[in-house]
Amino acid sequence: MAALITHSSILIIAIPLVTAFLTPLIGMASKKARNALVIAILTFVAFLVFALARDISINGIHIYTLGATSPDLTIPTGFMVPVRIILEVDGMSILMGIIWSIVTLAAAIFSLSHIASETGQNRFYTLLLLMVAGGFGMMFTSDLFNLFVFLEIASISGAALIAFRTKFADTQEGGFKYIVVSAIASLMVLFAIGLLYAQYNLLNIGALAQVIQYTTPDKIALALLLIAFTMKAGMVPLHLWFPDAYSVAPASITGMLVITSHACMYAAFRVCFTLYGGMLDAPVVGWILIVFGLLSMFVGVTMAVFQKDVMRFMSYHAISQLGYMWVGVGVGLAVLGNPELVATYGRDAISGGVFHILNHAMYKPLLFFTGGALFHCTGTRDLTKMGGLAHKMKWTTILYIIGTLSISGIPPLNGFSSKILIYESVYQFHPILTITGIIVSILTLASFTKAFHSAFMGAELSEYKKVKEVPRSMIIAMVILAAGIVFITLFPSLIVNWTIHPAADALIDQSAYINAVTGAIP
Amino acid sequence: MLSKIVRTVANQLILFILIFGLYVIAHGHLTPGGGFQGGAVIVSGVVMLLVAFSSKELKKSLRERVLSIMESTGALIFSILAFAGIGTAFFYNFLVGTPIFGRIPAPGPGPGDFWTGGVVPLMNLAVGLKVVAGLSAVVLAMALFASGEEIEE
Amino acid sequence: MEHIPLNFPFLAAALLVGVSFYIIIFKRNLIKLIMGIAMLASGVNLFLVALGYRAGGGAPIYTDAPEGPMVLPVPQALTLTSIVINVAVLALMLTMVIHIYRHTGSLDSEKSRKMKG
Amino acid sequence: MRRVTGLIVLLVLVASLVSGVLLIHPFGDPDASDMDDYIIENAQEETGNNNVVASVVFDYRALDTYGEATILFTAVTGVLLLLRTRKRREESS
Repeated sequence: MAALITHSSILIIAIPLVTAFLTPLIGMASKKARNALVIAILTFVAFLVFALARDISINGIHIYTLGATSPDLTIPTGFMVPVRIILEVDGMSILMGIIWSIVTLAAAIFSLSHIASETGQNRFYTLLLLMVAGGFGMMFTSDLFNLFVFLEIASISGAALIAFRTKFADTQEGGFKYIVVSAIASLMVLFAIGLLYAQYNLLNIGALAQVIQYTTPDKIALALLLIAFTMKAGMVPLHLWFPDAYSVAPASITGMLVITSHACMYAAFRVCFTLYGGMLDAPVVGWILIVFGLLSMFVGVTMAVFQKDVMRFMSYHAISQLGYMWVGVGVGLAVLGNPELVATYGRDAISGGVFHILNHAMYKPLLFFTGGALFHCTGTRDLTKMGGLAHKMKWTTILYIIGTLSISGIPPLNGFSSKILIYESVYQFHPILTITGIIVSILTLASFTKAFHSAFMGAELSEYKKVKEVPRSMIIAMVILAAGIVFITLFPSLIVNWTIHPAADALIDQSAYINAVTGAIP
Repeated sequence: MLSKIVRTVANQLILFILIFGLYVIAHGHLTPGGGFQGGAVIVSGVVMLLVAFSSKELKKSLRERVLSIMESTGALIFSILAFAGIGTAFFYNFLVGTPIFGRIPAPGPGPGDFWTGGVVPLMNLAVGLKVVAGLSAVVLAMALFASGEEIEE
Repeated sequence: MEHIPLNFPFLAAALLVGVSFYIIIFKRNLIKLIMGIAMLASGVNLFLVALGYRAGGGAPIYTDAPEGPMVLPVPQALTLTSIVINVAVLALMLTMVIHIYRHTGSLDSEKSRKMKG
Repeated sequence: MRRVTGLIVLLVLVASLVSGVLLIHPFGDPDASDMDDYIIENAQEETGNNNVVASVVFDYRALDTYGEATILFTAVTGVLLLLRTRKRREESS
């Protein structure tokens, strides 16, 4: 068990990869064995993630040096800087890991019946596992170039999965847009890596953070990294590809793509807080994040009102919800240089933003899954063509209501607890932020109620007489996420103390991250 | 399908391309090259065959199912080599100092010894297998799709 | 700033990146867009590999190496990785363009329904 | 309107990139090379490779290569997934 924990961070990445290589071979023999293997492996990975989370809460930052004579030998004996690739898992990384493990498990279970009638399932599950590995890699690595590699794995497999249903033209266009955006973003990241490498001859984030000078090339590298990651996360001026790509993917994949957006957001936070940290011109960058975050909130929700396609409608809401996190963490970043303000409200603002990531990662995939369930039963994504489905699809209706109440921040659901944390803390920074947040919340509730009305309420339509409740595996997948929502709703303080505060502190405390790399000479 | 002269020449040339590709893969730890580069060389030979013959002809000898299995095998060998070092650390070069590829060259410039490099030559081989199978499958699938042929799953 | 003449390779890489961004922003043909991305990748790769050059250095390979310094090995490894990644990305992009062409009969990003932006 | 915005974005981008590359070390004379010098000196002893680049690719930065091989696998799988011709059409749910 101890050995398992020591190697857990690399096993979490490598086991899905190896399974992905095996899946085509096993799928040729038996479909059932392949499905069982995928679910079993994802469950095992989720178990490893939770074991690692427990270990981190006891022993602090987990570190793993690949290929060294000992996993905790980050720097070669008698040398000053790290040479090998290092995985470093702190509070923030493991929070993202927990989210990713739960959502991918739910998505895989959802896929079992959602794509049961399609061809090419072997390759679908292969790509799904590759995407899982890519996501974990992005969250756990502490090497900039390695981050780029895993970003590419996640985006290429994501693009192929978006275009999975090749008989529709819009899936191909969505997938193409996604891969073009990913390619441009990752090449910008690579150029920034080149600029940093040229000056410091280092690639490790912790080691770079120790020596970074914030010269002009560093500023350009920061701008490139931030543009790339915010573009991939769907922040507003660069969001046009977002609904096109997310609305056409199979619903299970859309749920996972939301979390890859969060992973890019995490990478942006990592760059701002850990890589640049104290050297950063914090108020300027913080205000940039806040302004564009506010724009995202507002533009997302106003565009969503006009959408008839249920998945596009939810995608625009995802943009709007991502805005809350940018604002929350942006406020924390803006006051980073001032320890007093960080203590009074900066830490709370970051906690609120991070908590909102956790909540959004539970209810948004749930809502996308209900949208997928509607598509599965009716064969259309057009809300105006649906109606009266509440009679036939009781489970879906209940789960949709849970998701709606949560996304609109209705007390006492989990969306409320993170939003109130953001509202309270950003009010002390600038009241207008809180007011905008509340207005956006009200608009969200209004548009979701309207969508609910047109899809579920009203008289039964004659063309949906034969509609049945969705298959059991889809309901199980949705119930897993709904259970997450209920758990957070019931024990918000427990969650905040155990996962959110360590994550926020990991972002604020740059020196802990650096010391884990440089101070581990045995 | 091109003329008989082209087909005959392609048939003879493929052998040399294959040998050169294998040389680049096998000596990746001594000279410039390695799995990716050598694999790309061999795939260029496959593309030459594709131009000389039609994709329909080539499909008879290069089946996609086989290519798919080859690719997975290459990736799995790479994974096994990575996992084998986990007693120390993932990707630990556990073969250095053992009889298999374990010799350590004299420091500084030298003529080079084939039996050095630890897991690196084996990884080169695995990656070479993977690149050959993978890129051939892509090229073949695109050619088959363009000519309206069926592609097996 | 006295070393500007020596920085031509870096300048060339930056300009290559600039030209490819021009193509990506202004060209409407999807194939040209893909060519722009390929050029962007080449520009970034050129920049990376130029970073590692040391004046008078030879290849970092000890087999029958000539006397003298060696250039930095890490940028070469990064460039190798990046080249393979871009091959993969281009293959997938071209596949999607084949499908788009089959579905819409056009390669113009403005003509097909949703390709704006 | 779109052209003007695009032109402004392009000019800002190119200007910043050019100024960025002009301010780093002159070509052929890296400022810092600790990590690379360590690798050049120790590659033969630690990994037994005469080819230092191969030792970086497959030993010091092996996870990158693993990821790279995975990306190739991903792209091949993706291409074959998208180019599949539907042999059996099952329209039932």
